[in-house]
Amino acid sequence: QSIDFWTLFTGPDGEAISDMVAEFNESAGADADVEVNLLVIPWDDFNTKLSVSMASGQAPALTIVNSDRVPIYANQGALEAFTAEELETAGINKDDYIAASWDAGMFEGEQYGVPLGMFPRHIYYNKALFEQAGLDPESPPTTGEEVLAAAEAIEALGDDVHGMIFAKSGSGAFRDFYSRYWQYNPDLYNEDMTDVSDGFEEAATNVLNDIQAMIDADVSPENEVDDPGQLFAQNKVGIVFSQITDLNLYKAAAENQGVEYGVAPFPVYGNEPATFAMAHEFLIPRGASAEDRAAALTFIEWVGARGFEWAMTGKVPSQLAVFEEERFQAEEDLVTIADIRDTIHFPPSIVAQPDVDRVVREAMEAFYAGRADVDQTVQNLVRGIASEL
Amino acid sequence: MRRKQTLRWTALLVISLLWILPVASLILFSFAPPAEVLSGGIIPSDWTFGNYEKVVTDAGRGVSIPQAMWNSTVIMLVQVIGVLLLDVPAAYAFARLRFWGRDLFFFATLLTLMMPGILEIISLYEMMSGMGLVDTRMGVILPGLARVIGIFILRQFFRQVPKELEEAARMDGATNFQVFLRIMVPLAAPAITTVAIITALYSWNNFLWPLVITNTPGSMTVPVAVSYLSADTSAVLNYTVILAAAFFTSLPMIILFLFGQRWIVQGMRPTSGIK
Amino acid sequence: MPAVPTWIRRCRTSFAASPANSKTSHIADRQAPTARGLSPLDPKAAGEMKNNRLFPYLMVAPYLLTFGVFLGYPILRAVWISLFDWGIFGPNEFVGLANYIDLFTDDRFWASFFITGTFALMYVPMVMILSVVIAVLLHRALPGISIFRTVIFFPLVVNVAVAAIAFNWLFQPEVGTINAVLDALGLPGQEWLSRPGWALFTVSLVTLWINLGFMVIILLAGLENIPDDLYEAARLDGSNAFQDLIYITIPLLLPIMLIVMVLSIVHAFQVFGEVLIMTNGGPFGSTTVLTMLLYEEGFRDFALGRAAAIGVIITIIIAALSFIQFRVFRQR
Amino acid sequence: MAELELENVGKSFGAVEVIRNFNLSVEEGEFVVFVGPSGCGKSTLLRMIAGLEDITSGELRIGGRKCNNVEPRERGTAMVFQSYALYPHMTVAGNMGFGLKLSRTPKAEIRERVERVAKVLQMEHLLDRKPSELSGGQRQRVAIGRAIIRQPRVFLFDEPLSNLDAALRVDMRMELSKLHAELGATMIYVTHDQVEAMTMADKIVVLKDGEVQQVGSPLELYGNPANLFVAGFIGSPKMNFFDATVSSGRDGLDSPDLKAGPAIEAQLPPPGTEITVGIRPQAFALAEPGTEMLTGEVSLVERLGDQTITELHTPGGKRLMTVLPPEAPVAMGDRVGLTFDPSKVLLFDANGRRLA
Amino acid sequence: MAELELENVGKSFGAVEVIRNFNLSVEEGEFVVFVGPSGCGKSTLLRMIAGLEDITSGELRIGGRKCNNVEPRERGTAMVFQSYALYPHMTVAGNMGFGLKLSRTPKAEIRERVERVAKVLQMEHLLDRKPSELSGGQRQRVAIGRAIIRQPRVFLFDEPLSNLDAALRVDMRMELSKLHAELGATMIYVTHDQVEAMTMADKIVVLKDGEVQQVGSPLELYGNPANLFVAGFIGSPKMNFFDATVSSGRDGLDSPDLKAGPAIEAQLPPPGTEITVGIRPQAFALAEPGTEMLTGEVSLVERLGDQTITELHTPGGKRLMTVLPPEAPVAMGDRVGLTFDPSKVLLFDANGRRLA
Ligand SMILES: Nc1ncnc2c1ncn2[C@@H]1O[C@H](COP(=O)(O)OP(=O)(O)OP(=O)(O)O)[C@@H](O)[C@H]1O
Ligand SMILES: Nc1ncnc2c1ncn2[C@@H]1O[C@H](COP(=O)(O)OP(=O)(O)OP(=O)(O)O)[C@@H](O)[C@H]1O
Ligand SMILES: [Mg+2]
Ligand SMILES: [Mg+2]
Repeated sequence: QSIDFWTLFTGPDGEAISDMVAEFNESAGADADVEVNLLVIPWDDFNTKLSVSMASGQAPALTIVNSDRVPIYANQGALEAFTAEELETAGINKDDYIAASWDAGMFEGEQYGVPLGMFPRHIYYNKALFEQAGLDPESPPTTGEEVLAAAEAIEALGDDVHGMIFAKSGSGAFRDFYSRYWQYNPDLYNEDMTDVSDGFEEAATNVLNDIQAMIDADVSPENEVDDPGQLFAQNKVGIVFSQITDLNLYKAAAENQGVEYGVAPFPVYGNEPATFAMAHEFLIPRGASAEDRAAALTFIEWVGARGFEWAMTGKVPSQLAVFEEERFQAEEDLVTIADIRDTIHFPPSIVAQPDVDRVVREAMEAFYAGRADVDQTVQNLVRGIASEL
Repeated sequence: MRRKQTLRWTALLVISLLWILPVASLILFSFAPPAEVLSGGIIPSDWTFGNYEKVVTDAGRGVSIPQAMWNSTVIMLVQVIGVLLLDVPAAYAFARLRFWGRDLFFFATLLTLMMPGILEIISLYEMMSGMGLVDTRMGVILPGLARVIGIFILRQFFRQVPKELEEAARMDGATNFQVFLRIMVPLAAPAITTVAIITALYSWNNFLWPLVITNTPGSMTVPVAVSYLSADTSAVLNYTVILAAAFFTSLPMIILFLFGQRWIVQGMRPTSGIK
Repeated sequence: MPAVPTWIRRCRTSFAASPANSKTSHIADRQAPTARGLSPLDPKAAGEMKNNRLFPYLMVAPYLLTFGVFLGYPILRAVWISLFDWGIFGPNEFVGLANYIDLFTDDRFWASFFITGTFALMYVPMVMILSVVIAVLLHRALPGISIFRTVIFFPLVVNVAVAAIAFNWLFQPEVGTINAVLDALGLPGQEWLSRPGWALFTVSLVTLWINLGFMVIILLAGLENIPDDLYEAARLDGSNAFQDLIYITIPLLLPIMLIVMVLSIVHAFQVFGEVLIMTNGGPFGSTTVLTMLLYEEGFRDFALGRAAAIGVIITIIIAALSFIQFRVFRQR
Repeated sequence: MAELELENVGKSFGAVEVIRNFNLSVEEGEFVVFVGPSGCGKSTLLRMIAGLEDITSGELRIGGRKCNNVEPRERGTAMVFQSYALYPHMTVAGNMGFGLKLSRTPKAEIRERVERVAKVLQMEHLLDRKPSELSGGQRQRVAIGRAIIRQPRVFLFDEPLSNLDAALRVDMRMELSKLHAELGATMIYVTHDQVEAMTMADKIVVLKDGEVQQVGSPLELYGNPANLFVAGFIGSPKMNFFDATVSSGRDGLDSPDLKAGPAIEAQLPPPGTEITVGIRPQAFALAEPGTEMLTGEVSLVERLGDQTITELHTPGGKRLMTVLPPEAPVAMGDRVGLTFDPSKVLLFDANGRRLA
Repeated sequence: MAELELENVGKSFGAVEVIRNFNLSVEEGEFVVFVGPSGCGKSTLLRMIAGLEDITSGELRIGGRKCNNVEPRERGTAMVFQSYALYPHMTVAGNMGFGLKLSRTPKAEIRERVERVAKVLQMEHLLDRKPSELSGGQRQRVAIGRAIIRQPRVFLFDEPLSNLDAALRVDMRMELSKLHAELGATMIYVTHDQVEAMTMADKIVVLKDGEVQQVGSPLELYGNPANLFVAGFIGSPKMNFFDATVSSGRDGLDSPDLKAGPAIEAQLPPPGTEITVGIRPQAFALAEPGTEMLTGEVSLVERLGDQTITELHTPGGKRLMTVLPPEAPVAMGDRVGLTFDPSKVLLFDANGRRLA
C-alpha cells in the first residue's frame, strides 16, 4: 500500500520528517507493506496546493497541518474523522497524548487530527548581555516586571543594543496577546460561543496595559523587526518573545557565532501562568480508501513513538511517554519549555477562530502602530470578535 | 555627438549599477558559506562552491535541480512554439482582418488578462485531473498555451506595419495566407521574438500552476524545485543555496536572452521601403 | 475606341520595333500573352471568395479554442462562483450579489482597496517613465550596450520567489546589503520593510525591479518600428534629444506604451508573490493588497465565492482603467 | 468588349468625395495615361482598379465581368505604387522575384527573369541590396521591376519615372513602350510629365477634382481641348488666357491687351458675350514693328538652349508666357511687340467651355 | 569667404564608396543645383551637408567653420527629403509648424506663417489632414512647406517637385526663386528636371558615380561641357555622339556617317587620333537635296506640339535624335538628309575630355 503524505515542514522539521519516512519505509513500513511518499511543500504554498487538490478530490491520503486549520478543513467536509475502532486498531490511544494537543484535533465532537508535537510561546534571552548588564544569566526573568527591569538594564548597554523584541504584527501579535489574556482569564468566549466572555473587557484591558508599559519603557526597536534571530545572533538584543520552533536558529547561532542563549517560559503577567500553543496534527483528507487510511494510521502510530526525534527539531512533544525518556531529560532547553506543558492553552477549536485571530492581530497591529489606544483597542476587539462569531 | 554618447553611456551605467546591485549580491553570496549571510556586508569574506555542489548534486528528498531544468526546458520549448503558432495568426487576424466578432473576441481576451490568475486554478486543476494530466509535463504546458499577452503585443505591432506592403503583396498575387506568412511575419519579427522571449521567461519562471499540478520530480519545473529546495533546511542557513540555485537555474535564460536580444533590436523597419 | 492618329501608333510601335533593341525581348517572353495571370473568369475564383471570408476565422480559431478552454471557461466559472457561497467542495447556496455587497461594507476590503490604489499610483508612473527612458537609452548602438541590456533584463530570469527572498535579506536594516551600500555612500539607511509607510514603497521598488525589463523589451521592439528619417527631419527642425522624445518617440510609441500601461496596471493590481513573501501583508497590515485578501479568503478560509468576487472587482478596476487608457490614446 | 470599364464610379474617404461619377472604357492593349493636378484622384483610381480601395459607388468591369469585390490577386493586374512599397526585408532580387515565387515559378527561371529585368533597369549590380540601401531612383526602379517582371493583363503605373534622371527616363520610357507592344497588355499610366503623356498614350484622360475633363488622343487634347482646364493643363509652358468681352467695336474684342484681327473675328460669338481667349506660348513671334498684335515688358527670360521662354507683362497687367527662338533678342525690361497666328487661337465661354 | 565649402569630401557605406574626393565652394546666396544620374550620390551629399550622414573623409565648412561633427540643429539648414519624412502623427499644419514650435515661436505667429506657406503651396484646405490622407503630390508639398517656413542659412532640396504636375511645378519653381531672392539664402537643389536646373541655378554641379564632372553656370554647361558625360547629360534630347578617327582624307574624319566639312576640320587634332564628335539634336535641320551632311532612315517621330523629335538610323548603324520644327515633313520609314551647324559641333578625345 502506497500513500502520499504532504507536509508543510521546512528546515530541520523537514529533514527530520523525511528521515523518519525513509526509516519507516525500510522498517515498519516494509513489514506492514506500507510505503509513504513524502512531499514537503514550502509552507507559503502549502495551503494553495492542498486546498486545490482537496477541491478536485485529488488530495493525498495523509497530511499534517497546524491545529488551527483543523476546524476549517473539517467544517468544509474536507476531512474524514477517525473512528474509535480505527484508532484502537492502529494502537493510538488518546491517553498517551497531552490532552490539550489531542483536543486541538477535535471539531464538533469528532476527532479529525492526531497531534505530533506542540509549539508554545516563550522567551529567549542572551546570557552574555545579561552578564554585561549585571544580571544573573542563570535566572531568567519570570514575570512581566522582571522582564522589563532586565530589558531596561540591557538597553542601557549601548545605542544599538535593544532590551527586548516582541512581535508587533503578524501571528506573533495575537499569539502573545492570547498568552497574556489567558493569564488573566481562561475564557475568551461565552458558553455558546456567540460572543466574548463576560470578563473579556477587563482581562483585555489588563493585557493592553501591560503591553503599554512595555512600549512606554522604550526598551525595544520602534518598528517591527523582521528577523529578530539575526539581531540576537549579533548580541544586539537581550530578550526575544518567540516560540520553540526557532530553537534551531539559536542553536546554530550558538555553534557558529558563539552566542550564549537561554530559554525561559513565557513570563507571568496575570494571575496564573499560561501560554499560547499550537500543535501539528496528522489529518486524513476525504477520499482516501480504507486501505489508505489503515496505512496512514500505521505510519501515524509509528511516528508517534518517535516523539523525541521530533522534539529535537524544536517542539514540545505531545506524547507523554517522551517526557520520561532519558535522552529527553538531557536536553536542557527542551525540558525548560516542556515544563510548562500544564499551562499551555490552545485556541478554541471553532471555525471562526482564524477570523478571530485575524481580528485580534489587526487590533493589536493598530495598537502597536499607535492608531488606537487601550480603550479603543478593547472596543475593537469586543466588536470584531463578536462579529466574527 | 560624442558628448551625447558619453552622456547616454553614463546614464546607462548608473541605472545598470542600481539594477545590478541586488543581482551582484545574489551572485556573490551564492559563493559564500551559509553563515556569511548573518554577518551582512557587501562582499562576503569567505568563498565556497559548496552551494553549487549542493544545487547540482543534492537530490534532497527526490528533488533534483538538473531534472527540473530538463523539465523546464522541454516545457518552455513546447510552450514557446505552441504560443507562437497560436498567437501570431490570431493576432494578425485581430489586427488586420475584418470579421464578425473581432473586437468582441479581442476584448474578451484582454479581459482575462486582467483577471487574477489565481482564480482559474481550481477549475484548471479539475480539468487537468479529468484528463489525467495531474503531475505530468503536459499538465503544466497546456494552460500556458492560452496566454493573452502575446496576442496583445503582436496585435499592436501588426497594426503598425504599413498597409502598402500588404497591398503590394496582394498585387504580386499573394493569397491572404501568403501575405501573412511572407510579409507580415518577417516584418513583425522583432515583436515575435519579443513574444517568444517573454513566453520563454514566463514559462521558465511560472510558479503557482506548476506547483499545484506537479508532485514528483519527473514533472517539477525549476521554480518549484527551488522552492522545495528552499524548504530543505532552515531558511536563513539555506540562503546561500537558494541564491546559488537561483543563479544556476537562470543561466539558460540569460544565454537565451543574450542571443535573442539581437533579434529584437535588429529588426527591419517596416517603413524603410516606403517613400 | 476613339480615333488615335496613326503617327502616334507608329511612334509607339517603333520603340519596340527599333532594330537596335529588337533582337531579344528584354523583359517578357515571346509567348507571354498566352501565359498571363489568372483570368477573372476562372471558376476557381468563386471558391476563393468563400475562402476569404473563412480565412480570418481559420486564423483565430486555434487560438480562440485554446483560449476558451484554458482561460475563458475557468474565468467564466470564477464569475459564476462569485455569485455563490462556495466552499472547498463547491456551492453551498446561491447568494446573488451578496458577496459583493459584503465586500463593499467591509472595512478590510476598502483598506485593501486603498493600499492597492496607492501601490498602483507609485508603481505605474515609475514603470512608465523609467521603462520609456531606459528603452530609449538602450535602443541605439553604443559600446557595451548588450551588457547594459542584459543587466536590465536579468531580473526577468530570476523567479519572483527567489527575488523576493533575496530582497528580504538585502533590505534588512542591520545586515542588508542595501543599507550597507547607502552607508558606504554616506546616505542614511532605512528600515525598508518594517515601517508601514515604507514597506509598500519598498515592495513597489522590488516589483519594479522585477518587471521593468519586461516592459523595456516590449518598448525596444516598438522603438525599432519608428523610421529613422523622422528623427532626421526633427533634427533639422531643431529638435534636441528631449524634444525628440516628446514629439516623435512618445507619440509614435503610444500604441506600444499602451501595452506597457495596461500591463503595468495589471501588475499593480495583481501584485502578489512579492507581497506574500516579503511582507505577508504587514507591517501592521500596510501591504495587504487586494490579491492578498483574495488569497486569504480563498485559500485560507475557503470562502471561494468571496474570493472570486474580489477577483471580479479587481478585473473590473483594471478593465475600467485600461478602457480609459484606450480612450485617451485613441483620441490623440 | 472593352478590357476595362468603369461606370459611374465614385469614391469617398469618409466625408471627402474624391472621385465623382467616373466613366471610362479601356480596350485591350490600350495605353491610357491619367493626368491631372496633384490630388485630383489619379492614384485613387488606380488603386480602385487594382482592388486595393473599395469602390464607393458604380461598377468596375474587367473583361466584362463585374469586379468591384474581386480580390486583387484575381484581377490580373500589376502596379507600381507611387510610394514604391518595397518589401524592406527582401533584397532587390527578392522584391522583384516575389510575385514569381508566389506563382511557383522555378527558381532558375525566377533568377533569370530577375536578371533580365535588372539589366533593363540598369541595376544588375544592386540585386543583393536591401531597399534601405538604395537611392530614391534606384528604389523606384525596383518598384518598376517588380511590376514588369510579371505578365498581367493590366499594368498600373503610378508616376513610375518621377525620380529618375532624364536619360534613364528616356530609356525606361522606351522599355515600357516596348513591353507594351510585346505583351499587348493594357496599361494605365499616371504621370505629370507631358512628354511621357504625349508620347506614350493612346488615350489621355484629363482629371480634375475627381472628375473627367476630357478623354482623347494626345493630339486631340493639345489641338482641340474641350475646355479651359484641359487647354491650360496640356502644353508647356501653359497656354495664355485673356478675358475679354465680345464687342462690335474695333477688332471685335473688348480687351485691354488683345487685338483680335480678322481671323478670330470670324469665330466670335454675339457681341456682349464674355469669353476667354487662349493662345499657346509657342504661337507667338516677335513682331516686325507696326504689326504688333500685343505688346509687353519683358519680366523674365529663360534661355534653355533650344528655345527661350520669355515672360512679359502687358499694359493691361497680364502675365504672358512666350516661347521664342533660342537667340531671340529679348532682355529683361525690354518692351517688345508680338504677333501670333490667329488660326491657333482658342475661344472659351464664361464657363470655360470651348467655343471654337 | 564662401558660405559652404566641401574639401576632399568622401563617403563610404561600409565597403561601398559613394562619394569620392568632392570639392565645392558655394557663395552666400548662391543657388546651386546638383544633377547626375540616379544613384550618383546627390542625396548623400545633401545629407552630409545637413549633418545627417557622417563624413567619412574630408572637411565640411559652413561660414568658414569646420562642421563635420556639428549637430544638424546648429548648422542652420532646412531640407526637403527625397522621401518626404513627414511626421505621420501630426497634421499638415503640425508638420509645417513643428520647427517653429521647437524654436518657441508664439502660437499666433506659427499659425499665421503656416497659413501663408499653405497658401503658397495651394493647400490651405488640407491643413488639418494627416499625411496618410494626402496624395503623393500633396505630401511632397508638405515637405516643401516644412522647409521653407523656416528661415535657415542654407536650404537643401532633394527633388522637391518630382511628384507635382507641370502647372504646379512652374508655380512652385517661381515661389522658390522668389523665396531665394527675398531671403538671400543659399540653396542647394537636386533635380532631374533639366528645365528646373537650367532656369533656377546660378551654378550647376554635374555628378557621376560620386565624382564631380563639371561645375558651372547653366549656359556654360550647355554650351561648353567639359566632357562627354556632361555634354550627354545636359540638354534634351541627349546630344548625339559619333565615334571617329581623324584622318587626313576626305573631310578629315574617318566615320561611316559623318561628313565634317571645313568648319570642323579647323579644330581637328592630328590625324590618327580617335575622337568623338558631339552634335546636339537641335543643331540639325532638314537638308535641301544635295547639301546633306548626314542621312538616315526615320525610325521614330514624336510630335510634341511645339517641336518634333525625330529618331533616325544612319547607314552606319547609329541612332540619331533630332529636334525639328513642329510641321517638319518626316514620317516613319522616310529616308531623310540632314545638315547641321558646324559651329555647334563639340569634339572629345578618347577619354571623353573635351577637345574643342
Ligand atoms: N546604406 C547604403 N549602403 C550601401 N550603399 C548605399 C547606401 N545608401 C545609399 N547607397 C548607395 O549610394 C549611392 C548614392 O546614393 P544617393 O541616394 O546619394 O543617390 P542619388 O544621387 O540621390 O540618387 P537618386 O537620384 O536615385 O535619388 C547609390 O548608388 C546607393 O545605392
Ligand atoms: N484617406 C484619405 N482621407 C481623405 N482624403 C484622402 C485620403 N486619401 C486621399 N485623399 C484625398 O483624395 C484626393 C485624391 O488623392 P490621390 O492620391 O488619388 O491624388 P493623385 O491624383 O494621385 O495626386 P498626386 O498627383 O498628388 O499623387 C486628394 O485630394 C487626397 O487629399
Ligand atoms: Mg498619386
Ligand atoms: Mg536621391
